[in-house]
Amino acid sequence: MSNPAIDAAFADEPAFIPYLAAGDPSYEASLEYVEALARGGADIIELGLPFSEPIAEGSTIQNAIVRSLQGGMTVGRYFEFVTDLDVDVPVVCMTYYNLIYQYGDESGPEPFVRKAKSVGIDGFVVPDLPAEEADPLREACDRHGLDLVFIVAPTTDDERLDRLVSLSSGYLYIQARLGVTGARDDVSNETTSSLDRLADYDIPKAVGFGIKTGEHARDIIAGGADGIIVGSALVDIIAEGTETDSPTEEPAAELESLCQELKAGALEGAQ
Amino acid sequence: MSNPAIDAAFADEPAFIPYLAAGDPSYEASLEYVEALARGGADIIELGLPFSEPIAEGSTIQNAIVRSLQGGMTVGRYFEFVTDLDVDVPVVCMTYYNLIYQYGDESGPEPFVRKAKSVGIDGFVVPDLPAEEADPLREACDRHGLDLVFIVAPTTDDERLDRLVSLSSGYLYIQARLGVTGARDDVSNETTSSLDRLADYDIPKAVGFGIKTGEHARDIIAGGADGIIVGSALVDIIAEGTETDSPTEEPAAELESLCQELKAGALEGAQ
Amino acid sequence: MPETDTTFGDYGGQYVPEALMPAIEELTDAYERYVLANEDGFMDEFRERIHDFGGRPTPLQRADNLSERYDRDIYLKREDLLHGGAHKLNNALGQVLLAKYMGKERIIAETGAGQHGTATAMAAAHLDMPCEIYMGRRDVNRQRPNVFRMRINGAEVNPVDIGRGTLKEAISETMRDWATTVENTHYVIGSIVGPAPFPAMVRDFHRIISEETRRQTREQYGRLPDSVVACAGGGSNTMGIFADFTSDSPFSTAPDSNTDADEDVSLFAVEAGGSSLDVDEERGVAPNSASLSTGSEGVLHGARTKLLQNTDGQIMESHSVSSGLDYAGVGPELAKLVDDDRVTPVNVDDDAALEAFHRFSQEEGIIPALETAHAFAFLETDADLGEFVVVNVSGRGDKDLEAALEETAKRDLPNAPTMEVFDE
Amino acid sequence: MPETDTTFGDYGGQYVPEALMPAIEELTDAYERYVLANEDGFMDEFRERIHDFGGRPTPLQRADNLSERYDRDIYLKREDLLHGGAHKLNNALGQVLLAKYMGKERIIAETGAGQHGTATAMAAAHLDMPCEIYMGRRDVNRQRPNVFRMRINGAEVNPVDIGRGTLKEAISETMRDWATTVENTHYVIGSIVGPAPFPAMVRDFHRIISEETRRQTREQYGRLPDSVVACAGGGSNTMGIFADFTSDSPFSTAPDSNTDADEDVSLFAVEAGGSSLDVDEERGVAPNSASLSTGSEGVLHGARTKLLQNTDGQIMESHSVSSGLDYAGVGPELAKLVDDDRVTPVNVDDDAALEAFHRFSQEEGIIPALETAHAFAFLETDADLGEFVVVNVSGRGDKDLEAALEETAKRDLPNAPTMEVFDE
Ligand SMILES: Cc1ncc(COP(=O)(O)O)c(C=O)c1O
Ligand SMILES: Cc1ncc(COP(=O)(O)O)c(C=O)c1O
Repeated sequence: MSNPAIDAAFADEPAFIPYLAAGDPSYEASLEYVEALARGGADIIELGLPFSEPIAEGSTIQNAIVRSLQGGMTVGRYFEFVTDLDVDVPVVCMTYYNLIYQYGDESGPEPFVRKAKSVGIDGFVVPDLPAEEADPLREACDRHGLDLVFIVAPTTDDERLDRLVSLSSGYLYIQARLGVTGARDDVSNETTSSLDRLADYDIPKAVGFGIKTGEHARDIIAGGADGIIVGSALVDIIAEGTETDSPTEEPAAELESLCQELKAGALEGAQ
Repeated sequence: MSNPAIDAAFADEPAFIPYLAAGDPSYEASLEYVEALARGGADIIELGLPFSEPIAEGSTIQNAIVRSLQGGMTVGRYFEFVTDLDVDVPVVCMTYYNLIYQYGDESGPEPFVRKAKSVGIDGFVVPDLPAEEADPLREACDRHGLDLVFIVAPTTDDERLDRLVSLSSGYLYIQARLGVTGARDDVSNETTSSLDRLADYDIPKAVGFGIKTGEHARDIIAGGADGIIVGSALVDIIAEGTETDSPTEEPAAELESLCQELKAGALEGAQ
Repeated sequence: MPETDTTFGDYGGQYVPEALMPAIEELTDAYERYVLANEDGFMDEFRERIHDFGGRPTPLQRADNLSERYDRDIYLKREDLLHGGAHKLNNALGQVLLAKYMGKERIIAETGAGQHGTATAMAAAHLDMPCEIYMGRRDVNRQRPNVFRMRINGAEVNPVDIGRGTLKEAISETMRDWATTVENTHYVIGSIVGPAPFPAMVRDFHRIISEETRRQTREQYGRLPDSVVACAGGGSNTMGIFADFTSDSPFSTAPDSNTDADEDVSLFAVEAGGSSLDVDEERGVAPNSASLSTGSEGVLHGARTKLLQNTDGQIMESHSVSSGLDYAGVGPELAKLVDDDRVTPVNVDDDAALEAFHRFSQEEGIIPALETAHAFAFLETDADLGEFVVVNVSGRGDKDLEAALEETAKRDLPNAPTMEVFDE
Repeated sequence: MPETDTTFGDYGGQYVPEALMPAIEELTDAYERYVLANEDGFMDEFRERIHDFGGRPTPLQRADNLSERYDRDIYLKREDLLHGGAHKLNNALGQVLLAKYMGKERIIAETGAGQHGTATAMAAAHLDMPCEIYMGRRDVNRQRPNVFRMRINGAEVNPVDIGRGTLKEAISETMRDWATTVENTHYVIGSIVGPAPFPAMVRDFHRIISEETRRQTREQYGRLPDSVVACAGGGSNTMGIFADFTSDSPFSTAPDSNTDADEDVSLFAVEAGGSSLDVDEERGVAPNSASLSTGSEGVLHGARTKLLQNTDGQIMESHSVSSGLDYAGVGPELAKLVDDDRVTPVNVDDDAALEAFHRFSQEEGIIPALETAHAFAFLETDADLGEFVVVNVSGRGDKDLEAALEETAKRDLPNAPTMEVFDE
């Protein structure tokens, strides 16, 4: 049982999945930036809800999270943000488990998922929630028809892989290399071997961690992936914008054009 | 068996025994200062040979010792100093045992005592040499006819007293109070009780530690002492001279006049 | 094969990235084999090394002057005498040795005040393992002597420039390193926190404190104590001395507990009350570190536990005059024991801790760590501690001299020593 | 009644002002009764307190990495784990307790680097005695952390402004205080120096090191060591570990020494070679503290011993990178044992000591005092130490971090750690 909007994103061609932290560096600017992703060809948007202890993120996204929190982002504002967002692609909420767990009066993830559903969120990626701890959230997602995407790491063995595939809905997030998020200059060999291992599983596979250029995108899709996830390379544009005090339009335009490049690379890889 | 010059100093009237560190602050000035003591009425002069670790001295005399050592005083220079000294009273060398022990090629105090004798020294006071360790020096002094003066402290009990009296020659140095050398504003009660204890011993008793004025001198002699020893009050005059850069004559004159006052006090006490 | 406590009631668990899960499974397996089942004589070697290298057993000492002051028998469990100056070595040595048994080639750890970092650096040098320590930039500058010690023992020190530059950031950063290097690297966590099996494993390395305390109280006093008092940051010295007095300890059902029921031993966990128990939700700051007393359930650094958070679930900045207590979370097992009413959480504020620091130093001739001073401050309580009290002296205060004097100078403490000896 | 060793061959004696002699007689009497004859159970109480408060026995630990380096079994006697961080407490606690038995009401002591001062302050606080410590002005400023420790433990610290403001001046000044206050005050001297009965008494309080070492070497290695290595300033840690291996020890004729002759145990006293063994007679400066190796017989601070002096007999300024070895004299008993060829005096220079400081820290995870580092530097020797060597780890290096790094920065040592972590 998975979310049809997300299924659709993988239906015909490879899915391009950009990530940004909501509210980075401000609510208003961030709205424009996220909308630029859609214009640039996003098939799904992973929209980060910032948590104060982002243990899976490299410094680029950590800094984005700091900027967003300092800009006043809260869980309540995040839901408003999604409501205000004028895009036509499915939105996956990427956050850490404590924020999901704390929301609302009842204990457990149910209230958060209910609320997410009501503002139009289609699924979740929760980097600090391994299969072992996922049952309550998985159940809440099932109740509301949202996807829960699990991450497969280079260290994941076959036994765990089976379990992750069976728990995951929407797509699998293939972590391209060990470590934390962050843009790199090459594509890891581990990616290819991960994709090979997964070839027989019937679920879309999106590769993330370190993708930066159209060329990367092309190679990864050519290697068998169904989608690419790009975060830090995009966040870099926003970070630069804040440093040079650029007006919002400039980074937005750059974001859009990098998205186009990535998307084009992905399409090329699929040929 | 004691030195006749020292015996003579106690013969008729109370003995006035001033102390200075030889070479303080310079060889030349010190010669004049010591000669001023004689002019002021000294009956015996206790002439300090500076040692680098003067554990029995208070800060006044410690500083004198530092000045003297910095002025180039050595054991060899000290003996020259005594030779050069133009005074007509017996000289007692006051120093610490290591300097006596190290002198000359043979081990032990013999060479030092022999040399002291040859330059005209009449006796010794060695504050870090208790009865327990005194035999070698006592014997050398006996061989050369020099006095060895022991210090009696307020803490000395009757048994030790007997022993000190039997070892001492020339006179006994009665330490007026516990502690180290240094001028004080009053005369200690302990002095009187020490003198009482000693009344029956047939050896001259000179009181030292803290005497500063003619009045002190008078009271002490009146209390039964045969002599007074004054150091820090005189050294203070030299110290002041070095601080105010006075020409040598000024402290010399002051020394002479303080000696006169002390001597007069002593004589008064004896009446 | 004995099994790991992965949860303590609702607390605990393994909230970590998938990339780390295989390492955590491997660690769990190694913990069960080597620590719980003493495979290859691991625990024998650990005990021998913590004895010869660490200086165990540490004494249980009667504090004569404090006993008189409080009119009770106050005994001190002297973890301050352990090599490195705190209980921390029990855990650091245990984990580095385990890493060696597991064939790991590199050690990483986080540190706040530098005590866990120095203990880990010492253990790594002793066992000839390369070692890197993450430490917030602010802590690097505040805790120079401990940085010196780590460097002198041959460890790399990596300053963390993110955020406020303190312990919380250092832990997150060490997890990031681990996520990258997990195949050849072991992460030596510094307290009974983090994902399973860490809380149980760290407790088991510190359990020796309580094992000795049981034996020593019987030998020296003829019975178990009425109460045991320990400060609690993450809670490792705390669980270390409490472990064998709790009902799921192997010892509480052992023959030696027939004579006196372990439940009669009151257990007090003394947290840092900081400057106040009130929180500033707006700024995300709690001016204390009293997560057991005032925190709420949540997920931090891999485990579900009690923590200081705002209503959204964002972690708050904590505060304490003692950097070793300055942490927004606490060990999940302690959280459970508090819910079960087995452990009583109490707290004392910065002022009381500083006053106790001076009192204990002057009366007993032992300068305690500022963390430990919290435990002594609690002795001023009205609570009934019984006639026989054991206080865990978790560490010595040499690391805290400058900080303690600086904090003292800001206050008007009745028993503060003057420092005019430096004036001239 | 056993009698005091007042002399050791030609060395020793009581070269002090008459005012002090009665106190010295009283002390001698107390030493013979309480220490030698255990009157009123004094030694039992001492042993109990040095165990519970001090942390004895200290471990004998095999140094795995050094053993490999030197291809011998190197064992460490871990006095660094004693409360306060050095062997010093054995003596300080013994003397303060003795003062209490003697009915004294006040404790004074000198200190150089501050180790003896802190040990005395701790012992005095523990036994509830007022305490004043004399310390040269220069040392006060160089050794701030130890001044803090003394003040925090409630001791007064009296800076000595005379002369160069170091240990020599502090000892002289403490003797002056004692000469004034001798009736109610005990002077806790800091090494096996001074007038009798101090050298014998201080040795007897430290003798426990050698007693434990004999037992531990037999238990852990099956026999006595081939050599024992200790640094020597005044020589208290040195005689502490040598005592029961010398022929006038009660143990060298005890049944347990039948199996292996004590004379087969080589004893090495490692002095500070400073920057050079040459002296500058003119300026009265010896750039070392190697009084056993290069000194001559003389009288200093109450005893006849080997010392650094010029031909007149004026005491020279000594020098060492480690302030605890920086003293112009040495214990008279050691001087005698050197003349008897029972103890071999050796020395290592500042550079070698610093290199050993880093080597030992990196290889064994124990940061030694700079004094102790001299003993480790000597292990690089060509001399035949045999296959089983015990090194006395007289103290830990926490007190020396700043000094060691400062001195390291002046040199080009092959194994110095960098400190660029502070750079940004
Ligand atoms: C001496 C001491 N005590 C206590 C603590 C607090 O840690 P825990 O609560 O894990 O024992 C620390 C931490 O640095 C410490 O150094
Ligand atoms: C650690 C340590 N070792 C050795 C010494 C030297 O003293 P002794 O030669 O009396 O053992 C000192 C003196 O301060 C010291 O602190």
